Amino acid sequence: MNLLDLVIALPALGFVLALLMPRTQENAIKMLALGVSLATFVLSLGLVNGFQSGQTGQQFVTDNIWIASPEIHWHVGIDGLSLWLVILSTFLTPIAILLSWKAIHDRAKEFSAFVLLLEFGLVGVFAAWDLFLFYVFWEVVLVPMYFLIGIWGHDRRIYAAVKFFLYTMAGSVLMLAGIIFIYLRVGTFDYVQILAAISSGHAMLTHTEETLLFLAFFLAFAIKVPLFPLHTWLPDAHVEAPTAGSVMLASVMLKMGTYGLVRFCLPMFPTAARENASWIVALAIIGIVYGGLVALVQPNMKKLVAYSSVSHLGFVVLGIFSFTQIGLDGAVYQMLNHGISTGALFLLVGFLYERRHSLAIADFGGVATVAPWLSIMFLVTTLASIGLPTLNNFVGEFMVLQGSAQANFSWTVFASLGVIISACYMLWMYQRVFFGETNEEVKHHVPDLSLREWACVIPLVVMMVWMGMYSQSFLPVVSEANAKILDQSKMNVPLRVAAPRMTEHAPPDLSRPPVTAAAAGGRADAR
Amino acid sequence: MEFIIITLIKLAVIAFVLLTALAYIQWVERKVIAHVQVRMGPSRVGPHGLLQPLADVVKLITKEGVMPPHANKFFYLAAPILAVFMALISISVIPFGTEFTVLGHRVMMQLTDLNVGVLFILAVSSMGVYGIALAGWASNNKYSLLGGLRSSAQMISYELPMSLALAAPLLIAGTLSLRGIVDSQAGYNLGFIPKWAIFTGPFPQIFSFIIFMIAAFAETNRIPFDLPEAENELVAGFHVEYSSMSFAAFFMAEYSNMVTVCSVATLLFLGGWHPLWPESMGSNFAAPLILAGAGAICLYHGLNPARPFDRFTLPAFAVIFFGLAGLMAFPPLVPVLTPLFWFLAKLSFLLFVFIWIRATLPRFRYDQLMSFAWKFLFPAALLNLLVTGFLVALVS
Amino acid sequence: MDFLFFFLFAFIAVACAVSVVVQKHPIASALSLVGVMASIAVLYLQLGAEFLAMAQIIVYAGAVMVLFIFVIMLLNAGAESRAGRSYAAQLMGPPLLVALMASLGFAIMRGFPGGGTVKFDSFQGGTAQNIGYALFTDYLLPFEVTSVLILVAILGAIVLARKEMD
Amino acid sequence: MAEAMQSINLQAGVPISWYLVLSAVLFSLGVAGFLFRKSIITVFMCIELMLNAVNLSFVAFANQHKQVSGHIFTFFVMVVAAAEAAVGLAIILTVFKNRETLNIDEINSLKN
Amino acid sequence: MQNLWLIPALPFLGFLINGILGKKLPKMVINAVAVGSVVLSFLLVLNIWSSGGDLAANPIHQHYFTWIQSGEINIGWDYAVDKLTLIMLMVVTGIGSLIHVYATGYMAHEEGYYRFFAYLNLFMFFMLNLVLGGNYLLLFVGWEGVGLCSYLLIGFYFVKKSASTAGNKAFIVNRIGDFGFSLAMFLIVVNFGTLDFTKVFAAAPGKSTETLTAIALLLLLGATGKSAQIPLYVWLPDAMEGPTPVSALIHAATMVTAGVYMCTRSAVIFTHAPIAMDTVAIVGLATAVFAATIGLTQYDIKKVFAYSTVSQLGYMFLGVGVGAFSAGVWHLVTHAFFKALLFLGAGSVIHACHHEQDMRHMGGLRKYTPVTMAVLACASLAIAGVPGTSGFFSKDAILTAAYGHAPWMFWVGVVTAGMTAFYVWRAFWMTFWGEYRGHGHPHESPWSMLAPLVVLAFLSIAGGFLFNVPKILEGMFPAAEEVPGESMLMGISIAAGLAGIAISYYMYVVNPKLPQRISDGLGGIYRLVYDKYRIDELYDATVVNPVITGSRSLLWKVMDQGVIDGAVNGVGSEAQLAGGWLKMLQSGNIRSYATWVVLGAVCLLILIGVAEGVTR
Repeated sequence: MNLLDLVIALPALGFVLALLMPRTQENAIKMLALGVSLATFVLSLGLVNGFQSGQTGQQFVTDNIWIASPEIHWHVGIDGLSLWLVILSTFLTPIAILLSWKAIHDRAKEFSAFVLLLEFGLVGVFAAWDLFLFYVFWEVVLVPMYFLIGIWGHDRRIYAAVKFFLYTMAGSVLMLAGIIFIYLRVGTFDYVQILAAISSGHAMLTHTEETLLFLAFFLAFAIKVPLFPLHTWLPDAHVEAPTAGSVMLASVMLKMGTYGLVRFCLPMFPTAARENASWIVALAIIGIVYGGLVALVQPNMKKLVAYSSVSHLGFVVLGIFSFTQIGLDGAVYQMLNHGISTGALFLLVGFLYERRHSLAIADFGGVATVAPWLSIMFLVTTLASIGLPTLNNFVGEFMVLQGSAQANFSWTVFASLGVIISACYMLWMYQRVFFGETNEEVKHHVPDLSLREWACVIPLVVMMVWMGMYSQSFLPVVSEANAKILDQSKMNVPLRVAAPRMTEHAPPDLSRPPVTAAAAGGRADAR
Repeated sequence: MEFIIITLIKLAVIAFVLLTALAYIQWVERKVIAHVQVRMGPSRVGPHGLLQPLADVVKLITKEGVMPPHANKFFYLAAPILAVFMALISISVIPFGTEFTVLGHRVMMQLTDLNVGVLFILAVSSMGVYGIALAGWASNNKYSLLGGLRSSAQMISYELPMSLALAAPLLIAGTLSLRGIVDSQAGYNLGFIPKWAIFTGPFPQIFSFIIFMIAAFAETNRIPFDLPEAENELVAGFHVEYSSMSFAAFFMAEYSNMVTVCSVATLLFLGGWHPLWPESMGSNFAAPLILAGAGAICLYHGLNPARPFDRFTLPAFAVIFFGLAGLMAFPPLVPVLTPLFWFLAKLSFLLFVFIWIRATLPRFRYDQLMSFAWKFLFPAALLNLLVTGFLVALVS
Repeated sequence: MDFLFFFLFAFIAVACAVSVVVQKHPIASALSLVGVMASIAVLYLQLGAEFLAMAQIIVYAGAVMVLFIFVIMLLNAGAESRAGRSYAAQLMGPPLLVALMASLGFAIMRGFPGGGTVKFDSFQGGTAQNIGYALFTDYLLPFEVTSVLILVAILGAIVLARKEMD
Repeated sequence: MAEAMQSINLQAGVPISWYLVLSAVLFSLGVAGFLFRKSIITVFMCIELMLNAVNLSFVAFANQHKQVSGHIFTFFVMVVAAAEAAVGLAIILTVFKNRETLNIDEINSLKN
Repeated sequence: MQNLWLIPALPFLGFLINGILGKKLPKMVINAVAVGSVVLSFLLVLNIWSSGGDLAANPIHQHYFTWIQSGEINIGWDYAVDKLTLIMLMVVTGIGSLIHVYATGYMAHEEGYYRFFAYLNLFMFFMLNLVLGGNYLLLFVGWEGVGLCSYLLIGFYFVKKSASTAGNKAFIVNRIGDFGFSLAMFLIVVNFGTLDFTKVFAAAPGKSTETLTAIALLLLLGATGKSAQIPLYVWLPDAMEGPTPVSALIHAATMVTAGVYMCTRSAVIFTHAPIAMDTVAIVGLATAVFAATIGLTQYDIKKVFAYSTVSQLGYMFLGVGVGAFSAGVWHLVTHAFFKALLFLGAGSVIHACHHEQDMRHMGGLRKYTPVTMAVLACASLAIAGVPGTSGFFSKDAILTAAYGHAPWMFWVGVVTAGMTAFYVWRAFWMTFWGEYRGHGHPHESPWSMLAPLVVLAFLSIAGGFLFNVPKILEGMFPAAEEVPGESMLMGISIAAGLAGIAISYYMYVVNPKLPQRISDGLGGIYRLVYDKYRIDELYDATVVNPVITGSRSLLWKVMDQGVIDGAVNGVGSEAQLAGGWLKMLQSGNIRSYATWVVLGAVCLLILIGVAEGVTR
């Protein structure tokens, strides 16, 4: 029961407590939720504090048997990769709760509960080192978000929620299949052991098998990211979701996909990853440009930001599949950046919505005159998300593009177009919303930031500047983890054609004659 | 082969005895109740109405059987047969006495000794309900239908306490064969207290005996539990539509059920044919003495009669009694007849209790009946079983 | 002897079973079912399962079927009505039944060509002691579980009955 | 059945497979009842019939393997059947109260 | 040992103070903070200048912290100062402080006074960053930052749609340039593994020409964006939407010259990529001519100066392109002087005419605003390259170098010089001579505005002598080869300048009807030029609209909602359809269910049987 367990357990506890509270005590519940999430955040800071940089592999490990047979472990731990993502989740949850303080009144109890559950799931996902556990958390995350969208969303919420759910389910089921296959082959769900087995070739994955597994995992993650052709759930989900939902969805949940790519797809299926990198990168770049162009013409702010997320996450995927240290670092860093900046964007858009009760860009105009601070904060966020130097996104994008340039310069050329386009759509939206003549509704219904809203925004802005100016306080641990992953994924598993040694990795039921690469395909009829 | 022959002979004997007995039990019942109510009871047909049962039988046989309209003929006719059949069949496993040897053949006073005899009896008695239920249903009459429903519900309900109560002594006896159970109750504590289930064991089964008896009353639809045939509510319950032989069949079934349960009680709780005190204390002379005493009483009353014809009848009875006493005292027959005597003594005592209670107690109300079964009897039996089992486990 | 026994009661069983199916009136079916059970109980005896035989009578014939009859009487269920039909059942039923019998017979004949043979008292293991022993040693957990099951069943029955009472 | 027929000698006793065949026949009859009868109660009885058939085969197997396990199974089946009967009949009562019919073809709320 | 970080930090501090507290502060404090910070940093620069020592030998280089560090790539936040930087610093801080002073007067009555100065300070910060940056990335930081500030300042009157649009245009066009710049950086990292100037330039000569050319061209793309060269100059004229001091500071003196600075900075790379060099020269020259022609026809005074800026920047690029880096920088400096002066003067004129910018509504101002006239005269002389003025030296240096490189370039340059002289003086005459054609009562500006003008006037006259950039930058760049007959070339250029002045005098003072006739005579061509060759329209038609409409109608509606979403929802509906069919099985009839069950059982049995049969 170390710190990490606490960090995971606390939100769950809060979830239960919130459910136990009487629903009349609305404020008390919100206070509870806020308190719990803040406490979690503080604890997670403890993680940062106690994290020994320099030693690779996970830290704060707990490894207990959770389900005896099939042997599923409660195996949680964090390494440089998960660390910041965990922090990101715990950092954004209180903000999400705080920002919906006024917005959510009906079923406030369930709302708080669900947000906490969401946090629980997210932290779990990033901390899980057992594939099955990972899958469980992965699904756990799905449920509260489904309800957040479906209950507190806008008009077409049901459609959006169902779409979101089905999309993600479709992917994750494939992933489950993949996990089970690996289990059958390796005999464990434990990530480390699986890696060992695969890299040492005990898993005896034939080439086709590896590719298929890779695709199974990749699809699940790609949907979550979302990668270009699979992204249509995102705008709907975002537009319909309540602000808190959008923030959590954009900031953290999308990172589950990219995290999965880094954590699983790369090291576990190195060869497949490298072989498929080309078209994946192509999709990523298409996504970057495409998302930008579509965002350019969105009449709805949230939709615009949603498509911009598609574009930004294209960068992340590009970085991941550039297979370069800096590219990977940049990708991971970009996850965090996107979490902060896009989160802030949704937050501020949410504020605008609370004031004007509309998301249509056309309904705004001249906000800057009536709400200068709001518009300044929005400007800072906008600049961050279009990658202005000294703000966070620039660092990420620069590193990603640098990495891709090292891999293949033409990728960079096309991807960089995204940077131009992002400037176009963001500034254009900013102009249309904040500049120009102030129309009547805006004049009367759009006050400047309240204290609570300041409390929501300031941390994010501070983080933007900090991450933009001094990335050194975040990057090194990430680099270490990524370096490990990279040389994991560098080693090409030689296909075991001769009799492989059956070790404790192999479950007893696998005591069948060793298969040759040729016979691997026809194993079914061989049996 | 000889097994079959012997069985057939036994069958004939038992059937004859039993059927007459049944008829006469009814006579006894009427007599007893009459005397309880300070009446004479049947006294016209034959001396002391002794021939009354025969007269009844003749009457019932010669009467016309009435078939109610819209009745389901098959079941209407099948029901009484089923009832009496089930009632009689359970006698077949009941041992009346020890085994003895005739012409080199070892014969036991029992049709067959199942080693699951108790279960068999339970099973058959549980089947007994069909007769009544069907009768009630088939005769297409709301009273009888109600009677049938009542009886089925009642019998199912009381079967539980009964079987639980039975289970307790079984725990002590450690066998399911009736004969075995009886054997397990042989002997005496402290030399004179018989090792009957109600007296001995780690936990004297007096409670389960009482529970069993109560349940038995319900199972046999006897007052105070004769709800299925509650005359004043349901006219006559399930057999309101019946007449002549089929009517008689139900009575036979009822009485033979009484016999059955009483003998089961005897066997399980009262030590079967084991005498009340050890032979060393001359229990073998009990039978002759009692019979002789009865003969003496008869002789005395015959000599100064209350009614004119007593002068002729009572001495005849006296002679019979003396004869029986002689039979009992006849040494070669002693080991055979004494146990039989003791068994019959206990049996008839229990039957007398049945009659006695019928003469004494009023009828329950239906809800009382049920709640009594489920809320008191069943838990009590369960508790008793628990305690017994616990103690047995402790002792062994 | 054994053959006689077997055929006698097998015949009764099958006959009763047939009448269970063909009898129009539920009571009739019920009683025929009792017949089936009784004869099966006897076959149990022959197979050396004396305890089961008795249990069969007590539980099935004595309790379950009585319940049935009780309910039939309570609902005063007459011969069933013609209304309603299931094409699936009517069309596919007979061939399916034949196929079922055939395949079952095939499987049995394949699985047990002759198999062992049964004589009366050829198997003594079915006494109450044996079963009790097995129940309270090897099968203790299932036993307890079934007790829970029964408890649940009682509750369920009561609840349902309550519901239809008010 | 053929080779089984040859292997009959009256002293040897009854072949196990005959019991199995018997149980198969009973089972099929139960199925038939299930398929062709319309009264819920009858259908329910047919279920019991099938259970019994299965029990028979259990006991037969127990006899063949000279093990008590089959008996235990049968025992459990009985217990469960009893419970099932209790609940089932209660359900039937409720259904009848609500729908005034015992014809399963008319009880098809699941449709659409 | 100077703390270089103070130089940008001070304006940044000013930005913070003014930006956050400005609303509450009184004007005085704001002025003090804004001007003070810049002046202080100017003093710091001076301090370096004086205590400089030999910067050529040992340039100052200070490392503060590692900014981005991943793998073998390590980018630090470090400032470096060598002579070039120093000159830029002088220009930026010096002119910056002057313009700040000016602005206090000019903006006195504006909304969002504090906001303006906050932005200005922020601009100073980024500009200094750009100049001081010790590696490309830091330069890029400043590069983007100044772009941001220009965006903010152009859109300062954000209520005006044109203003904010112009801001967007500026930023986005710059983004296109930055696209090139960033690509160049990536290439540099890929090839050199670092972005530090010193390391890169040390390693540059070793690299292949193709690589260097690619890098250089990409850098040039960036430069064209920032320094408003063809094809990306379009944003600069619109940028005049901003307040005049902004135009002066950002869009004349400092920011727009960043491109030149960058090219000069990367001289090593350029010199090793001759093709790139020629491209630079041609682009510069083309821009010079092109913009000059447009300048001839404009009436908005600021637009005129804007185009002249473009064309002057073209000159600088020409200089860089022909290898006369120092000349380019020299022209940069002098241009900063006189163009800032021109703008500020124009500002004061506009101020005088109650924010009237159209020259056709001016005229005869010499009576009302003598000082302004005087200073503007100096500026105009300088830009016209009248001997002795600052503009003369730098322009002459460039032209000479151009001649050495390719004579035709020289001739084109001369013509451009003539045109420049013409349109500047045209503006001068139209503004100050003749009768006042405007409304209201023109008045002279306050001294807070005039003082800087005077200073700048002095500089633009004497700047040439004061800062002999080539001498300062001695040895930093390969010296432009000696050209024979330099005096003759000098004469030609002077002549061109004077001719321009003369013609303008004739056309706009002697007989003002002439221009009208000429324009009528030229007709279509004139209108084309007057409409700036309709380049904006061209861009709109070819790039902007297709992108927007395409994205909307094709990508969004068709692709996203039609194809992809359609596919997804299609799958959904298909599934529903299938469910509809399968629903038939769910007849709700227990018996049919049972039938299915039995069917399944039979199939299972048969399967088992088959399996058995197979094995046996």
